[in-house]
Amino acid sequence: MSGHIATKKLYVGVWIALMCLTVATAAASRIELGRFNVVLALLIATCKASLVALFFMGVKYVSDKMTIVVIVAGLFWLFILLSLSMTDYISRHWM
Amino acid sequence: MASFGVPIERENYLNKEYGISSWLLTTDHKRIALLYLLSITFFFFIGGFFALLIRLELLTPAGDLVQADTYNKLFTMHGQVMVFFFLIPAVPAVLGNFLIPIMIGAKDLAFPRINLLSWYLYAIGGLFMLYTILNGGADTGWTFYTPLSSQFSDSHVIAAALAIFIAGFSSILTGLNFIVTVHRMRAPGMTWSRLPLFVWANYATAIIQVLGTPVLAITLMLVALERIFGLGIFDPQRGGDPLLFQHLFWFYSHPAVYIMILPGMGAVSEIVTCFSRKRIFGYKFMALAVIAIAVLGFLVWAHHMFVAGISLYAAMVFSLLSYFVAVPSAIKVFNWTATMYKGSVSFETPMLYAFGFIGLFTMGGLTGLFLAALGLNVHVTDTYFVIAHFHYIMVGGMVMAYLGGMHFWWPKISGRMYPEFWGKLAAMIIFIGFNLTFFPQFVLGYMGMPRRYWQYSPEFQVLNVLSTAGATILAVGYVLPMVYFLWSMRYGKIADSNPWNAAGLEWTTSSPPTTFNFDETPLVTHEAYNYDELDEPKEVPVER
Amino acid sequence: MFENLPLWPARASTTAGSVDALYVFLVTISSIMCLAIFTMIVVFALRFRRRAGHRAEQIEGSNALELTWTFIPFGIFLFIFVWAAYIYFQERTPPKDSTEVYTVAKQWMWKFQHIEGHREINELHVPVGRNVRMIMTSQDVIHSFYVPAFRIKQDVLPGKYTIAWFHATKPGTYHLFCAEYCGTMHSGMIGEVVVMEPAQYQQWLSGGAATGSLANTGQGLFASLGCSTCHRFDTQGRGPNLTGLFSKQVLLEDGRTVSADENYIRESILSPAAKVVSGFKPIMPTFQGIISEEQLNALVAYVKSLNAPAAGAAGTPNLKPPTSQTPVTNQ
Amino acid sequence: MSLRRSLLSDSTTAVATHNPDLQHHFASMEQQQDASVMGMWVFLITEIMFFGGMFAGYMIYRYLYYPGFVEGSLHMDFWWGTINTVVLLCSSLTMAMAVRSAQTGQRKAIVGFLVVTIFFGLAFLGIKAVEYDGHWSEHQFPGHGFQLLDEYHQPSPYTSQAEVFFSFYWAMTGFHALHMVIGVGLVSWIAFHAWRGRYGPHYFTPVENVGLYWHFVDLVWIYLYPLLYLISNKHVSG
Repeated sequence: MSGHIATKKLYVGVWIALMCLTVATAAASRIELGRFNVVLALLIATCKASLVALFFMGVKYVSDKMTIVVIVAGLFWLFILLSLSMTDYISRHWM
Repeated sequence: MASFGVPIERENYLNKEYGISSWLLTTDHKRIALLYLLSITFFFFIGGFFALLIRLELLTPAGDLVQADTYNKLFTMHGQVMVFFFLIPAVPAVLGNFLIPIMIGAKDLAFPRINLLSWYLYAIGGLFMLYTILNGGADTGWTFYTPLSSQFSDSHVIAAALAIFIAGFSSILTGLNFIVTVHRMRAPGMTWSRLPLFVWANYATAIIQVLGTPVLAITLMLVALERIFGLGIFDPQRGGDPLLFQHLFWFYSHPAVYIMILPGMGAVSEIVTCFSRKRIFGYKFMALAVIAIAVLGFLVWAHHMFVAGISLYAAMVFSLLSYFVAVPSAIKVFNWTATMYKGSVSFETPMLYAFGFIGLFTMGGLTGLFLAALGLNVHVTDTYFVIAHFHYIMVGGMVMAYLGGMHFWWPKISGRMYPEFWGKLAAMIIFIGFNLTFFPQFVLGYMGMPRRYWQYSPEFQVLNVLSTAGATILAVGYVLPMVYFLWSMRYGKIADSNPWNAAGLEWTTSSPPTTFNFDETPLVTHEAYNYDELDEPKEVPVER
Repeated sequence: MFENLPLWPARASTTAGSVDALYVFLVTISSIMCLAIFTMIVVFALRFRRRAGHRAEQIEGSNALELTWTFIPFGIFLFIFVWAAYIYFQERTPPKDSTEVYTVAKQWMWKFQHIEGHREINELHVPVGRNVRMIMTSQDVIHSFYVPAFRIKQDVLPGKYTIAWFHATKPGTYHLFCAEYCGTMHSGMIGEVVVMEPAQYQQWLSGGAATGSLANTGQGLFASLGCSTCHRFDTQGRGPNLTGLFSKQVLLEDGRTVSADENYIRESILSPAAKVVSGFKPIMPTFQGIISEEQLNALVAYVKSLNAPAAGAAGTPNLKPPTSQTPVTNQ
Repeated sequence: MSLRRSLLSDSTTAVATHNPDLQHHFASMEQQQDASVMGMWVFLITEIMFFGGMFAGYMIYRYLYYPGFVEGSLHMDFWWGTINTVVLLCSSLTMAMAVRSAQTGQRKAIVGFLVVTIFFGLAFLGIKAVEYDGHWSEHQFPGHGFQLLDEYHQPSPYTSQAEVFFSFYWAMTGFHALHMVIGVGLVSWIAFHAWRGRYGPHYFTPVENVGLYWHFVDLVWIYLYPLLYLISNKHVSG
């Protein structure tokens, strides 16, 4: 990732996109969509997070795959923590 | 420390510099390993002392030796000290620190200063632990279950949690260092398929340390915040769920068992191959198995909670996954055994420990099947059956492997041989003492004696007396190595660079190694365990 | 046949037999595995010990062998899993026709409330040959209800009910332990389970100083706490009619459906806004800190008793929001 | 055995003597740079798991006590939260620009962008402090004095559940703010070194790593914002 130098234009473009998404998520929360509010909010948050990670943090330009593996591993473990602990709470009333 | 380096002609990491600051400010991974060795040995004997008091109290059914409160603090501190200040750092921070760079042909770990920092964090955590102990300790059990720990205990819970929190960051940084080192610092030709299994094992351990420890850290912080500010995340009075604490706690603390055992497995792989003069049987499966254990180990945590009130279906999922993780452990045992087949087996002290490890780990692992079995778990969980099971894994397995590794690499670390006779004797004593201490506890557990009982029903006494008798033998066994290791630093036979004629890069450099480990960066052209190209040892090194 | 060997506690419940069978099977399997591995180690170590002029034969490994000792143990493990899960399923699903004992654990004692109104401390009398369902909660920290002779154990949590059940098969007096570490006198939180022949049990029941059934006590509380002003037995109440509520599915205001079990009733008393029945307002005050765990148990027992044909004043359960409900503001 | 060793090519050792920033145990600048950045990423995944513990708890309780979480969220200040999101995103931009300036070797630009980043960071913390003060003075801090009033200034029926929400609010934003404080410190530290001319195309790993850390803290907030501030815009009870 050290090799690549992104253009200023790209950074500003990403920033504008992030601003738009912030407005979008704030606006979307004002509309009542029931349970889909949270889905939409998290979807937008994930878009924003991806933009920050890919461009600002330079994940898009990393030269070696190990960094990607590290990130994916981290997210996967987070997923394990969230999903497996949730299995307990969801299924407690299944009797 | 300065007297540690006895004059050996060649310059090495021990005699290069003298003085306190040359140790306390060192960034040499080998010196840091020795700092760890000193500190974990210190905590091992503190924890062992608590264990001895516990066993003495349990000699009679009545609570007579210490008060109930004292007893509770004893087992709490025994657990906390042993788990967080001995078992978790033992093999990685001492042997791993010392050996990993050498085994992969590097001059040092990737981040030497972070390595020193992690020892300091360990030391600061240790000081907090000592502070806790000297002020009367915590009485929550090492598991810190809420709401006992967050609201009802009036002991030093915050100090203990802080101690573990800080030591946890030491563990994270060690893991981080190992991961980057193994990825980035390997010598030319040291491909992944040529890595010694000890490195694989520590690499897998590092993954757990890095991914699991932060969850424990935040969980303990939340408990501390609940005590300090009255946050209500685990408080049932305010809608908090005490089971959430257990989920988060075991998310780390079950994999933590593998932090303890995996590096030990790595050490045993090195020892078994060396004293069988053979390559490891099924290298790929052995390497895959440690990674599989590290990953699967994260999927099974709720098997500590089968009677805690979790959902029936979640319990079934976790039980099934627990059986998955048993498979790679079984693979490892079979492969060690098969390694001896058609080998040329000799019986030096490290090998005796390796035998002990395989035997005791097998028993510990098999009794794990009992505990993972849902219907049976209900009866034996929270009884002495569990105590026996995890001591078979951690003490029978991990401590045996650690001692085996210490004997195996002692010539490399100190440049001296330990006395072989005393080594064998101590190994025997430990093996016998251990079994006498913990085997009766399996029976006790099935008979229904709950754990953490200060006083107990008289029908349990016979087995408790046996166990206490075993513990005294075990104590003798643990003191012996410390005495003769110290003795050997001055009087032991001087070791040459490869006293066992073992394979592995660490044996190609001098004993003890120089500060940068190798005179020139080695070029690796062999897989690990190329015993076919090595001579038999000229003579079995026998002391006296 | 091993009754006299002190290797396990008395076998006094229907569960005990099945748990012991699994245990014996596991001991056998493990012993065989251990023996096989230890024998191999000893044989290899001796047969291939170091001798002058002999060199080790280098062997790479064997995929066939590896797969064998991957899948054979795995098959055995799966078998154990299924067997054990089956037993666990039975341990966790109490039969419908059980007599019930409400249990409150606290540092460091066990308090039992029989449905018939009897109350005991650290001693539990139960009849032989009947299903007993323990509805347990804790006043402070986590405890665990453990009767080795029955091979059952269930953690007792503060803030909610957990359920355990057993079917005693042999009269006698058995240990009751707290198995979850609960503070200073954890080892003193022990008691006895007295299993009695039905006749003796009836005698014991009639001998005690019971002050009416638990549900009766609950009914008294229901009136004195003012519950009955809103929870009326018609459709005009400001709160739902509780007749026939227990074990039914309840539609909530936010669209979820929950099962009205003991924990639901408990939560609705302590934290009424958590699950508001569809068509009603969250106007009920909380009783958290106002009533004791024992009183709570009595209330739960009373609400459950409203299912019995005789107890309910209004005949059919009515959980649908009343059509002509008085509009009530949030205040 | 002697096959094991061979001389490394002289060029590697030559590099070692050339670059003063190369530490002794690395063979090349590139190896050092790769190791540092990888180390940073590994550190960041430990941070993911650190916050992950709280996110797991949050998710479970949100599932259990949805009405209480809605009620709690209504007591968040929507505008402060949104402004803080914008502030943090701006700081991420300036941080990224600072790293870029280091790569291209513009000393003044590095310092300038870092100073602006520090400014945004402090602005975020200031706004957070205003919010905390508001919650504190309205007794919206979990504990014995906890109080939650609805729009008619009556104790809300969801008080006890919303208290759990506030426990998470304080814990999650508190740890996030702590990370911000550390971040501001780190940025100040590299700004100082940048001002001394320490970084340039030859060596900018510290700038890059602090940048990664800063962006990560931003990432956490990107999720905290909708999860804490935007749960729902209307009372459950209508």
